[in-house]
Amino acid sequence: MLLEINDLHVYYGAIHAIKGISLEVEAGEIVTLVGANGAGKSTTLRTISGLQRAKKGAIRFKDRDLGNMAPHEIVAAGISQVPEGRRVFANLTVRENLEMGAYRRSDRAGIQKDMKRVFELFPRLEERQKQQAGTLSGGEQQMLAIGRGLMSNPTLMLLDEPSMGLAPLLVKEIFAIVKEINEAGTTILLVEQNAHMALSIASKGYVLETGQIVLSGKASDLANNEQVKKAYLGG
Amino acid sequence: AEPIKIGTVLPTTGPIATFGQSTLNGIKMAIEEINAAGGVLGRRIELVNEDTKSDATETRNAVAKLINRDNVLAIIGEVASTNTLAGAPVAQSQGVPMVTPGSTNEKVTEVGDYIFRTCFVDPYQGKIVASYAARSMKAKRAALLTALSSDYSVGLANVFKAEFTRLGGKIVSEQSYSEGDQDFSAQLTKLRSIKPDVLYIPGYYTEIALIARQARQLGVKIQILGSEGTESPKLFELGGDAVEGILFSTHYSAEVKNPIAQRFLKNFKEKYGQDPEALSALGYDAALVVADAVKRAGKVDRKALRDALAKTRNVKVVTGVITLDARRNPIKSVVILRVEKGQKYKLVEQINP
Amino acid sequence: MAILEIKSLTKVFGGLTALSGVNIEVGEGELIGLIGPNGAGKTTVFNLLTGIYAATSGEILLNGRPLNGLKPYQITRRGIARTFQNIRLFNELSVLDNVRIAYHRHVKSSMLASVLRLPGFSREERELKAKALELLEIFHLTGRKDQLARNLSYGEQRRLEIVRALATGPQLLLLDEPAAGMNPQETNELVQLVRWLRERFGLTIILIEHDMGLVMQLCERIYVLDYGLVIAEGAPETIKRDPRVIQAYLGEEAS
Amino acid sequence: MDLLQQLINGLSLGSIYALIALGYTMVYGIVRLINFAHGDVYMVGAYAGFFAVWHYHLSFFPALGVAMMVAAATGVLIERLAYRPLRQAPRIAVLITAIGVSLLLENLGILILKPEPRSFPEVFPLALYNFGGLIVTNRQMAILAVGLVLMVLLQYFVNFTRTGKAMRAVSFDMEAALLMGINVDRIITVTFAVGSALAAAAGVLVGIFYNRIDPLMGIMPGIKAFVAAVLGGIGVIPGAMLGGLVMGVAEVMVVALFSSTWKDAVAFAILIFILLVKPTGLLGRPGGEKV
Amino acid sequence: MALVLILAGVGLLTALNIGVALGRFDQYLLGVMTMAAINVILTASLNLINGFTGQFSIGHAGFMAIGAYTAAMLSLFAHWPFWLVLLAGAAAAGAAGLLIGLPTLRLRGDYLAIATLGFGEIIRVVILNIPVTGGPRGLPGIPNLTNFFVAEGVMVVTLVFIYNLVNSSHGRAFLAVREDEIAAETMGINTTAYKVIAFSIGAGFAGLAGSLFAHHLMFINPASFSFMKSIEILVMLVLGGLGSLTGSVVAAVGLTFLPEYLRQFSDYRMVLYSALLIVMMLTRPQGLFGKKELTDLLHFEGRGGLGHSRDQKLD
Ligand SMILES: Nc1ncnc2c1ncn2[C@@H]1O[C@H](COP(=O)(O)OP(=O)(O)OP(=O)(O)O)[C@@H](O)[C@H]1O
Ligand SMILES: Nc1ncnc2c1ncn2[C@@H]1O[C@H](COP(=O)(O)OP(=O)(O)OP(=O)(O)O)[C@@H](O)[C@H]1O
Ligand SMILES: [Mg+2]
Ligand SMILES: [Mg+2]
Repeated sequence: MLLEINDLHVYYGAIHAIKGISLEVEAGEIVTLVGANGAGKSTTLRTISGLQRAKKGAIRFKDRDLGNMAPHEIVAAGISQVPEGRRVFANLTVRENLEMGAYRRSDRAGIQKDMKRVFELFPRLEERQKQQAGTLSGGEQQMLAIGRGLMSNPTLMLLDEPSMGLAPLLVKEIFAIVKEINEAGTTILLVEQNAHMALSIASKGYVLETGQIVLSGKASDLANNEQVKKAYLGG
Repeated sequence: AEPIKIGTVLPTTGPIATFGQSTLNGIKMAIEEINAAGGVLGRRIELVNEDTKSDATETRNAVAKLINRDNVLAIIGEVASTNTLAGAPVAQSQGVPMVTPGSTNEKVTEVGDYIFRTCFVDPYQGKIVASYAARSMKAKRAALLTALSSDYSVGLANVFKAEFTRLGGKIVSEQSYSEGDQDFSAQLTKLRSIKPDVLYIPGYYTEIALIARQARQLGVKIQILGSEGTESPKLFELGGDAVEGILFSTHYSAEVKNPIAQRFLKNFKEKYGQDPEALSALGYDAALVVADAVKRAGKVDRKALRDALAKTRNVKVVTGVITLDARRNPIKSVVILRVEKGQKYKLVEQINP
Repeated sequence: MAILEIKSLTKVFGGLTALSGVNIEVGEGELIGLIGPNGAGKTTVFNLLTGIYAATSGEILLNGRPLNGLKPYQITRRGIARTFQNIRLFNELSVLDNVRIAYHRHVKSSMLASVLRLPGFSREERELKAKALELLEIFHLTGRKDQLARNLSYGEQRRLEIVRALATGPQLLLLDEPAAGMNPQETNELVQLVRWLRERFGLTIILIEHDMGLVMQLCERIYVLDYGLVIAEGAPETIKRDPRVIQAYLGEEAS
Repeated sequence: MDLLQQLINGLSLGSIYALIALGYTMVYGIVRLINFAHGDVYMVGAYAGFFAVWHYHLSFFPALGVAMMVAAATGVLIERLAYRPLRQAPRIAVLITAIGVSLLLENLGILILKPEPRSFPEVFPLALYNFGGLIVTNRQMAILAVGLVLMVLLQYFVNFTRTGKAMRAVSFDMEAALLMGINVDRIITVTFAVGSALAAAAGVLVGIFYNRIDPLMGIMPGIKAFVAAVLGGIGVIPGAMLGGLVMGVAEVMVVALFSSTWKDAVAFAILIFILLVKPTGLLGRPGGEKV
Repeated sequence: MALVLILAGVGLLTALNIGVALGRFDQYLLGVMTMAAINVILTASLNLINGFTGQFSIGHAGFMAIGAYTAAMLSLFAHWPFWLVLLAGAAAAGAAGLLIGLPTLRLRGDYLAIATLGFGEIIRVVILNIPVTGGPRGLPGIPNLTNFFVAEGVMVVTLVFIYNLVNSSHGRAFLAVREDEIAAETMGINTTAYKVIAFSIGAGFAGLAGSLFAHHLMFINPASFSFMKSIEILVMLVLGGLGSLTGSVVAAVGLTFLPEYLRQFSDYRMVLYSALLIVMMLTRPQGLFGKKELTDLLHFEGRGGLGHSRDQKLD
């Protein structure tokens, strides 16, 4: 098992945001988390990355306990996150943003190779290498955020709503790219509101409701589950 | 018997801490010597010092605290007139004698009959320097460089200006700087082409040393005149040989044969490892004047002490002989010294009241 | 009669022409969609409408009166309200206060009356609170009323923004990607809600959205922007099949 | 003639402000902290240099090195103890601890170093150059040159090195920087170390230049450096240099053309006027957030 | 519970005032208490600008100076009655606030801070240079008209004024400006007007405090209104909590008494003071009271109420 979460509890002050979540991600798969607003999806990802501390429960990655690791150590261990709302470094150029993605690496050749790969995935970014990231359009920023996440050459990539705010054409493109990245060997944990799309590329899915997992299973089963259809897929 | 408590309010922290501490050193030494000689009225004197941070409000609080909590007999302080003016009304209203060793603003003693001083008032010293410049040096054109935010500096400058013009001289330039400034090149460059006969800088060695040094660098050759704040062993350290030739007015000279001064200089150097500044001498004197008055009052009583202070006549102190006039200001002599090679001061003139 | 007329509106940022000669006309009570690729200039239209930016050239008329040169708060008082693409709530204030602030232009008590707590003041405060709570109830946010706005989840924040916009009492409501961050079910609810709002408050609505499902269901007429130009305008059915729109925006197998 | 000399005076004074402002703006730009204690670290640096020369008889460059190291250590210590615990706190809270640290250093200085000024030993002999009445000293030129060199080095460091880029990333979005695997604490430590070392360099040079150091010597320069940094544009390194020079020249020119009694008021009026015309400082990017 | 506590507070205050009236407090304590009340007014008025409206002003002492000098000169040279002098001091400072606020308030954040710092200094230099103010030598001999009761009374009026203002629709407009100016504009709030109003009212109360100060100390000089005084007020404000009047009161009183309390440590006094300042800020980064008021803490629903949530984000 690549990532294993066991009975996770997270609080914001007095708010009990995650109430005992357990989930598993196996190497090579795409796993998706779906759920309503405020269900705790982002919180789960933030806790995995070490940005939020769990009150209780364990997160194990490649059999290492992430509980006491600092965020930068977690990145070094092989987990990168593309956060909700892109969060690109607006004051850095596109290229510098990508370099920041590879901050923990020192293998120049490998970095060059991954940079090329990112540019192959997103030719638009190659054209805009020298542009300040803050002046990119929403879609371009999303591409940059994903590219930046890839630059750390992660074993596991956490994606928080990568399709938000993107034009339909781009949404399709992004999902295709997520799939491509996965096929090239990166395991993916995907949070999406666009549950249709997410479930169509994932192998496994978890449904979150107010901080708890209420359903889980094969993605295709979930997509056909009446309850899920009604609650999340719009009938 | 129980010691007699005397309070001091001095800026021992804050921007002019160095002046406050110099003054305190003088006062402390005087009290130690008095106590060693058996105290006054058979009792030791105990000093209670309160810091003012050189802040008016703090001075007021400190004075009130000394009076109401420590129950002091009298208060020595502050050095800056602006602080003394804030503290004095409290002492006056509660009937506690307050003697300032260094506040030169005339208004200070006008607060009331409990407020005394043992240093010059601005008009006195300023007039003497102006007339020295105009008469002895035959200066016609004078320039002023004052510390804009210092009441002491501006007070002296105003008097100098009035007297110098009265004597037929002309003020050709009025420049100023702010306390904390280190760079005076702009003002000096301006003076370079104005070419005054003398430049009067009432203030402290902390700036005058730098001004002299920068003037020399800029090739500005003007006779600098200063006030008692010029006097300090640090003057030579900071100013190097650029300070040679500066003339300044002060209270006493080592050359004048005054046994108290000689002893003071020697003991001070022994105790503190350096020559005293003018303020140390002034502090020392204030303490002597207060002790003398306590002795004459014959009892430990604020009113009696006030009356005795008012009758201070010919008390021999470091800076000469002090007699307090009806406005509770001292009548004493002024000396004019010149800074000489080899870190010495030479007596140029002594003006007796 | 047209409630809003936008006439050859142009906006240049430095060297970049974000909008060039855009014409849009909106009738009373219409529900208009504004779509187009990322960076096409949709949000810029809203920013010009609400006075956040000044137009480089062109004219905007609301009820036949020009809006040019008015400050944002003056435009709000004329009856335009909006939500922001990047949510802009009053983060450190409670949900309730966020809404109460939006009633600002309807407040009658003077500053002096407030300081002196004159009788009318308390009554008005009570009414204000009641109105705010009523709106929150409609959007299922009553339970959140004492939370700080920043502590709401993304979707809740979006809803609160709409509530706040409504509280200003607009004629014309501009929604910038209201469904971003909502799942399909929530989006469905939003569709119902927007329709209901229009009836209930008699609003005219323009919305920017990338969720084609929502746009097609909801909007009566759609403008498509691309590179600052209107490339198509019409009913959803026509837009869906417009080859230029498909090419620039929707992609091949548009549903 | 005099006016030209005044211009030189102004540039000389301005280069001192600039030198102090460089370190100031660097910390300011990355951590968004108005580091009130910067002026006092400058004082600590000056005293460290002083003792290195006076007590340990080091020559100029070794003494400068010692001063920079001592100040860097002081800066890092301050960051650890007083700023780091407030990483998540509102910016203004950190401003207040910075004021606290500033007061602490000043009062410790008065207590330990004694309040009286000291003169800095002559480690850097003075040479005067007279160009037909225009007087320039080697020390003035040294300070301007050091300022310019440091500006270029800093600019290079922040823009082109890995650590520098990480600094900019941290300054924009600390959490996103964490997600890149950047050890934010370390980057901030480095920022403070560099900024404080720069302060010390300024302290030693200014100490030599004016030959006077005292425990409160950092107050005015600290404020002036803050003003220069803001005037130039917050966090813009060449801006700090330019802001410092503009301030120096403005102050001196007020004296030259107007009156020294109004120097500070007019200088501030000029600064306010510049800000009104250019609200984000001389070289600051118009802080237009996209709505 | 709440009521009991408030009654206890009122009782304590009454006892205090009776004590003062009976002469149970010596001059020293009374003097410090009067200063504390003046500092409360200063802090609360800065709170309106910095805490509630979110502007960053660090030149508050300048307005205090305008009030102090206006009042002192009217007392000394025109012999106006005290209450009129107080009002004139406040009005002069308020007008100065308006004048300065209009051009500068379009600056933001630290840029605004520099401008206010600059104006504070300009005001000080002007006072230093015009003859009628006595320049650096100050104005001595101001009648001692401020006593503890007067200062306390004015303080209470100030607090009630600001509290009522902030707890109203207009007050929420100030808060909206603080939170997000663009959003506030979009809510129909004339943000420029509200900023200028806050600035002017804040300056006016600072002027009032200055007037009281002049008639308490009986002597004023420009050094009392330096940049460091502005910083002192800012420290009191932040330590109490930006946006909390309760905090302003507690911190202003506490920080007025602290240096006096520390006198017993003589030479270490200022070192301890600054160390304590750091420690307090580290323990309560959001200020002693955060944005809360006493009434919030007591779960006491006031009319209107500031409506702060009870839970703060902790990460
Ligand atoms: N910083 C915070 N402080 C307090 N509560 C928070 C904070 N962030 C999130 N919450 C609360 O935690 C819960 C989970 O939020 P989270 O952001 O994880 O939801 P989500 O599933 O990602 O929702 P969305 O789809 O809207 O992004 C919500 O109730 C939210 O209000
Ligand atoms: N304040 C600004 N300064 C400079 N350029 C801007 C500014 N605001 C918008 N732009 C540019 O104008 C263009 C249009 O932007 P706009 O935000 O209107 O796009 P949009 O259609 O809303 O896109 P999206 O769907 O991604 O939100 C973009 O290229 C954008 O970068
Ligand atoms: Mg989320
Ligand atoms: Mg947009």
